[in-house]
Amino acid sequence: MVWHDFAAKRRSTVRGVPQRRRTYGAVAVTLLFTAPLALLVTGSLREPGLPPVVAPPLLPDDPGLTAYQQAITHGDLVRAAANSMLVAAVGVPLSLLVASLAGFALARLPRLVTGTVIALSVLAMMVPATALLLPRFVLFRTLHLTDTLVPLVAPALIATSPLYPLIYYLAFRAIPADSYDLCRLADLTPMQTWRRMALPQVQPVTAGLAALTFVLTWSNLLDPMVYLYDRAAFTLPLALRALAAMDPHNQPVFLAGAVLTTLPTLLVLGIAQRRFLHSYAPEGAS
Amino acid sequence: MTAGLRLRGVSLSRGAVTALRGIDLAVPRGELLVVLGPSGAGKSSLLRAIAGLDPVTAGTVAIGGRDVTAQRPGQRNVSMVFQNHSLLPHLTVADNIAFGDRIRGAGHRAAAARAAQAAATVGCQDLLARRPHQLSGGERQRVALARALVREPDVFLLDEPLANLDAELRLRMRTEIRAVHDRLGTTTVYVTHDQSEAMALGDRIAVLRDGRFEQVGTPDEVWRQPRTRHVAAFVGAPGMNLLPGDGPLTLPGGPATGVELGVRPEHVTLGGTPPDPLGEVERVEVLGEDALVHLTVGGHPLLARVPAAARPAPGDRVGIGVAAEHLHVFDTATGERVPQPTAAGRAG
Amino acid sequence: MTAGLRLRGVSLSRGAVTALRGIDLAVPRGELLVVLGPSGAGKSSLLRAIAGLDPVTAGTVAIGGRDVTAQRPGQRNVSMVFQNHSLLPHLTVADNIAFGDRIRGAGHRAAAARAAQAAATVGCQDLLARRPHQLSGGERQRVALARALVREPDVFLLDEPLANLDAELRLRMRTEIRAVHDRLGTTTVYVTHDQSEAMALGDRIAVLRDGRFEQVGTPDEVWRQPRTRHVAAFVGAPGMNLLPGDGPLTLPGGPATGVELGVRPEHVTLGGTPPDPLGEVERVEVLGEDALVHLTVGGHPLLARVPAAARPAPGDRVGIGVAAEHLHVFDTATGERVPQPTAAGRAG
Amino acid sequence: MDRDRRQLLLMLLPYLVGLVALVLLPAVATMAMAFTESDLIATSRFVGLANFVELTRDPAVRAAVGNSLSYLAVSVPLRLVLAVGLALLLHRRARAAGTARVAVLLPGAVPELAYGLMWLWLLNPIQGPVNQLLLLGGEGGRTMFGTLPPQWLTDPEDARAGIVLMSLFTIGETFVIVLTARLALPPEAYELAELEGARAGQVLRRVTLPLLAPVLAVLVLRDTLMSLQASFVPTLVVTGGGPPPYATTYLSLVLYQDAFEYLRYGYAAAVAALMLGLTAVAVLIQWRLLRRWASSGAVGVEVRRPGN
Amino acid sequence: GDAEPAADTVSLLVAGTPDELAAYRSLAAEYQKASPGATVNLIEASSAKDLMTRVSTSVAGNAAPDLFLINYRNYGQFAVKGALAPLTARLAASGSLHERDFYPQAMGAFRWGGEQMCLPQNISSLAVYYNRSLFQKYEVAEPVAGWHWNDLVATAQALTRDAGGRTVKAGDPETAGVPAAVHGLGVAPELIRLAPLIWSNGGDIVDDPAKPTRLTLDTPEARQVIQDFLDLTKVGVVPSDVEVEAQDYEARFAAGKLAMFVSSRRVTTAFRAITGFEWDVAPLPQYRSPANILHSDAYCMTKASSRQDAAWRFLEYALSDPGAALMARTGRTVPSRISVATSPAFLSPGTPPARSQIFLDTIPALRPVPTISTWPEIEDATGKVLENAFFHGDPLDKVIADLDAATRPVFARGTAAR
Ligand SMILES: Nc1ncnc2c1ncn2[C@@H]1O[C@H](COP(=O)(O)OP(=O)(O)OP(=O)(O)O)[C@@H](O)[C@H]1O
Ligand SMILES: Nc1ncnc2c1ncn2[C@@H]1O[C@H](COP(=O)(O)OP(=O)(O)OP(=O)(O)O)[C@@H](O)[C@H]1O
Ligand SMILES: [Mg+2]
Ligand SMILES: [Mg+2]
Repeated sequence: MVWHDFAAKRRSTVRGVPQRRRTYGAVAVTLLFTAPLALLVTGSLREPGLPPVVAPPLLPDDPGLTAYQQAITHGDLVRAAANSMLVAAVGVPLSLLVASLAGFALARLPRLVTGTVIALSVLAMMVPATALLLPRFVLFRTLHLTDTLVPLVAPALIATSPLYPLIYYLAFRAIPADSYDLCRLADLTPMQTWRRMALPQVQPVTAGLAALTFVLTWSNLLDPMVYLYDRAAFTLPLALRALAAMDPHNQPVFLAGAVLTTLPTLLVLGIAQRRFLHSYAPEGAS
Repeated sequence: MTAGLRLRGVSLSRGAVTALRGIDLAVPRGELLVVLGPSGAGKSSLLRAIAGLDPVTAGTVAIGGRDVTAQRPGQRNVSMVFQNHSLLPHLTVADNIAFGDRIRGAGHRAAAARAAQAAATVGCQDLLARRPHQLSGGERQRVALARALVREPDVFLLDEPLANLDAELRLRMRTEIRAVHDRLGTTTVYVTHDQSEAMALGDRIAVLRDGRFEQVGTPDEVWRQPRTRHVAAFVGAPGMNLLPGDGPLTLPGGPATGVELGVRPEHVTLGGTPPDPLGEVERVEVLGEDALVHLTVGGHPLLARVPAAARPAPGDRVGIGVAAEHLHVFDTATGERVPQPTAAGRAG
Repeated sequence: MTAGLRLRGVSLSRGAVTALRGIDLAVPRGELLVVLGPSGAGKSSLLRAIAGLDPVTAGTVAIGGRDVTAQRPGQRNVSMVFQNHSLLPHLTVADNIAFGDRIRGAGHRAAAARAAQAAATVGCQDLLARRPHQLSGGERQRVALARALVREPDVFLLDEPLANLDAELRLRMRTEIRAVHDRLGTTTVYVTHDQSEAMALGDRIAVLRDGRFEQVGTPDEVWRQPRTRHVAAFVGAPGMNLLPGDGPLTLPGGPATGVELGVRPEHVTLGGTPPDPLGEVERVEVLGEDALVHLTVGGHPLLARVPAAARPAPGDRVGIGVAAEHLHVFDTATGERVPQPTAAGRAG
Repeated sequence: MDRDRRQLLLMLLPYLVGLVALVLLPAVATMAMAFTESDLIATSRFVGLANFVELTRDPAVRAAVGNSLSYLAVSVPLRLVLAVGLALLLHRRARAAGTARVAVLLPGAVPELAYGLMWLWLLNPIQGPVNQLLLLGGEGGRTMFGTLPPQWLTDPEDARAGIVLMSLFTIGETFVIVLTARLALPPEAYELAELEGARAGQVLRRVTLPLLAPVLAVLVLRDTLMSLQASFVPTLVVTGGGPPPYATTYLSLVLYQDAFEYLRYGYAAAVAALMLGLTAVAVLIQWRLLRRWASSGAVGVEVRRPGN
Repeated sequence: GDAEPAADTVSLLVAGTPDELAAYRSLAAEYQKASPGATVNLIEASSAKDLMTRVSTSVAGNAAPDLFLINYRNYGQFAVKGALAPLTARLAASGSLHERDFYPQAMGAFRWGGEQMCLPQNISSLAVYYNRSLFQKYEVAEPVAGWHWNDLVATAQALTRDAGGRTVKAGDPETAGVPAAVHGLGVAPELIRLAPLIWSNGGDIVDDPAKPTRLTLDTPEARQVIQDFLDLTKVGVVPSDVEVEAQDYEARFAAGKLAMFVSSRRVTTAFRAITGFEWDVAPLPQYRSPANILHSDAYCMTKASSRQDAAWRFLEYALSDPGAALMARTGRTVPSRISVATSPAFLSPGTPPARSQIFLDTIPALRPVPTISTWPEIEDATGKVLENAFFHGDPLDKVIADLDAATRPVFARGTAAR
């Protein structure tokens, strides 16, 4: 059961009961969260051009990959994927860098500074994204940056979400004070302390936030919608949106595009989750 | 390169708690000063103040004649072993030991070699690839010690570096620390609870209590001439017996009021005859060759350390003898030592 | 309610490291067993295996005749002080001590009262409102001890509970632990590095080395009749001198090969005359009343513990005397004790 | 100290620049527009508080405020409980746990439009799998509880419940953050509790939750802030704000329609200001509650601060 | 990019499905082939809403495209703010484009303050799509031009059948008993579906089409139409709200479960994929006189454009015979250019619907909705009230009062047209 949380780790491998219960739970969770998504996959396997259905059958009568071919050609998904990858490749590391640097600074600066920045971050989280579109557009337009990928990478400057510096802040704050003292004695600069001591100790946080940042960056629709005019610069969500406008008979094509768009995320999440558990505490090691 | 250490009027408060109250201390260069004191006396705080980890609320700290009060810990060139032997959890033992070296730009090879050597010194050569959570308590402490020892700082600050080690290893490590100290001539402040460590290792001993020094002197001085009753009671394992001046034991001149008489358990002889007072044996602990005899004399508890072979049995009534030259006299009101003419004779 | 403890063939491995190798142990109910052993010997692992915190890889653990090997720690009704004196960081001292009581459903009031009382026992009554990070090392350890002592478990498991305390406090706490133990009659396993603590406190002493018991016996047995050279060298502060059977010291029957001779520093007398071998004094450490003399005899190091008043000076050459009844003989190959007829006479 | 302080501020700088340039200044610009009549095309006109006055009369806004607040009250606690539960279930290495962790994150990774479409299918009142499931074991078109199956898209209550249901599947972010926070908790604390024989529920209440409290507080705060916006895509794609007139019209939808469909940017800015105000109030209330909870000793929010 | 493009470069913002966008792309390519040196920068929005977002932000951000394509119901907001460049003079001076080339009904919709603001690209209207196979199966007469609303209702009743093929009264499955397998009619309860019927009955939907201030649905003519419309549910020929949510009209029709469906030309492309049955279009039924509602998109030129000449040259091509024919072949729209509308490019013999001609026949009866800047809001607001009334059977007076209350402030806020 969900709350089954006593430190049963190593013993559990001996007796196996809690571990097995956890496995049952995990399987149930997997089913619960992926079963609905299976509809998307089965929907994408239908032949495009057939009359739309109320809900795709779990097994299409005549599964095929035609929809995938059409999605790639109609939606220009290859080029869009390249753009998306470029944005993610620059944006995600940059975002993590900004978040962890800021979080570290917050954990080490005097209370007053920290409090102010946190308050500003909370305020920033309150502002509806739609309310920012236009002023930001004017800003980027003034800087002659529309129709480039720069505005899409720009959210990395606010760490993609102001929540993430706060999470880093809490993580860095939880590192024992002795670790910081050790670094101070060794005359490490804050930058060195961050890189050599603090960052390695919060690796699960970095892995988790990397996954989240990637998902947010990869699926960012609002920004490209406003800043990108040139089809050559379209990212995947934008290309996908074009497929979505097709008539209902071509739904499989859109679904195929959606599935293709999701696949890289799946890969990244898979890799990241392996890092979640990699903590240096005895708990994580077992 | 080493340098002396000088504290002037150092106070340290954390919120409502005052850990140090106007500490004055001069440690000449190359000296190994042992700090003794009860739990919570401020020993760790003293080291942290010297290292600059906690800012002092008053006073100045000087290392090698240079006022470092305003300097960062890293600029003070001190090396420290923390009481809870902190290690960086994400680094292996080897990397933990080499951490400082690598920061100071040493090559990977050189640092690793030095780390391996330091690990060997503390007997951890087989653990280099482990991470801290895979070590036993004593192993962790030794790694922390090795990490401090690879450096050649101006001042070593060691906070109970051997507390979690067995007697054998402690002896070896103690010798090792002394050797490193002698070789580098580094000024060292060493906190310990172990009396024999303090006696064996310290050039001088400082007894801290409640944020103040009660006595700073050579081991011999502290042992033989404790400046206050606290020092007397505290130094020694167990410490001095303290009895009222008009109690079962008296000075040669007869009962005295307003003073306390101190006598080390080692100096209490049993089996004397009247006029020696009689004591009742409550409990006997055999500690190898010696035995610790818990007695009550005239309603006061008294400890005696006697050869195990000559120990009485619980319930025995034995005569208590103390040579007058082994009697220490303290003012009850101030707790200060009252100097005595070195008189011969027996107390009774 | 208390219960005995029985371990049968208990092994414990962590990956490639084997911490316990087939431990057999019976602790009768109400006994206080002290576990001694070098750093990394597996002492903490032993306690963790008994508590059920680490699963044993082989063997069974029984408490009060009930096999608990498959039980969760919480079901075993043991109380433990961890070596690193863990406390819950989010709770105050009072809440930390009362934690177990509250878990077991005690009322807020009752738990708080008991916590306050336990805190007073360890001298932490003024710290009740603090959080763990606001405590000194010794204070933390005392709180951890108080936390363990409020319970009335079947078994107490104490892992170096006094390591960070000063001699005075340690003595007091030691007495306190003994008193609690005697009052509740709780079976207790007590890990310590302090020889005198082990001697004074233990009903029996178990010497652990490399995951195996070398000897389990009364303090006196372990002191006087060490079963192996390791025990001999380990028990005592410092432990026994060990010299080859054909070295400077010999048995009354003359030099013997294949054996080692052991003699405690306390039994080495200095200033003998030929045929006693001559030793050179390397270094002298004064420890209060006694002095530890480091000698070299025929190329072998030798330690002697002599009254400080009668100590030689470094560089002196002195005759070394050992009474034959104080000589211990060990087989070099197996390390086992070789029983000796109780012969009188002097070794030379 | 000075060098360190300077460097720390430097490390903070990129984020601060981003915060100010990309969020705070644009937000101020938008807020300023709330006092104008502006459609983005012609020059705007200052109208004072007219937009705000109109807000109070706009039936869509009135309905949306109610909807948004009830969504907040229901969805925030449910999401948090679910995310924490899943994180605690899946934080330890176990067979299939890794897959499950990815599975929890996956709904957040599916493109929103596809996700919306999927829910349209799922919630289909007649052939939808959800209702099909509910009808299992029931008779005569009734569920196993004897009730009629929910009319997800045509009944106002059911539609709102549907929106909440959808929100429960996108808890990936909260889940991951709780998961990583749980991993960082000291194992010794659990050994202590285990030795005392604490039951699972007690461990949760007395160890896990208090230790997670700071992270949970931040997450509650964030979820509150986001909940007024998070309901956007589902409403736009799945319910379109209906059933009519305003059953699932949330403030975020009103804002979007006013700004980008009706081109009433000034009015939309006033809606944004209203959202800001509402969240500020919600945050304040929560802060109070958290503070009271913390000071009553239920949680230790105070975590050790590394000395400096 | 901020590099100044060549003078002969124009940017065109369009929205549409991928196949529509593909058509625009080939239009651009053809134009570039036809006039060497010219380039068209196609900015593609994926939906009409997306396009609105882009037009408004780009105009506000001073980055407006030279040309964009917009529905006449939305263009008023841009016209009233003076964001558009009038085309009257250019049209008059043009050698290749003439006002007479286009249906006047479409041209009129884009006239603002006496100026021709945009040039229509298409002209669509409402029609009744019907499942010809069903009509034949149940031997129901196919609709003819000039049929009355009551004919429509009767036809729908005849076609509402259960699974066994018996005629039934559709309704809530709870009360009706046997659920209908086929519904006779599908029509969305929207103002723009009601409007042509009201016009046909001699009424109007607003007080003054040139300067509307309120809805006039309380006239007897309008009341009758609305009552008839709302009665559809009671008569039992339309799917219930639950059924519509489960499967919308379009999918229902495509699945053969809807006999008739009122819609514009837009659905044609999708319906061409139907293979299971035959279908066709019929004219919208009428009350007293023929009437229909205009659906039209037009190319508009932005006032901010610095390349208006080049933009005009492109327009001349796009609306020429070859250009318009290219777009007509997607099947999605009815061309605004008369010559193309009457050509096989649009009428496409051999592909359904066979009676495409009805879209042309109804053109003389076309009327636009009033042009007011807040029209989209009015449509949304009335849609909500009508949907509720349609499915839940509110009394007529309440419906009319609700509609009026919901729209008055919106009218008041709007800037009226011409
Ligand atoms: N988590 C672990 N992983 C691998 N090896 C471990 C781990 N913990 C302890 N060990 C090893 O197991 C052995 C026994 O450890 P244990 O902690 O029981 O020693 P100990 O007798 O308590 O020593 P000390 O007196 O130093 O605390 C040691 O060699 C140690 O290095
Ligand atoms: N962070 C803190 N906040 C408040 N008080 C503290 C803090 N750290 C230590 N103290 C208090 O300061 C006093 C001195 O602490 P310090 O750690 O220097 O003692 P110590 O002599 O090292 O004791 P021990 O031998 O137990 O380690 C103690 O009374 C302790 O309770
Ligand atoms: Mg300390
Ligand atoms: Mg240990």
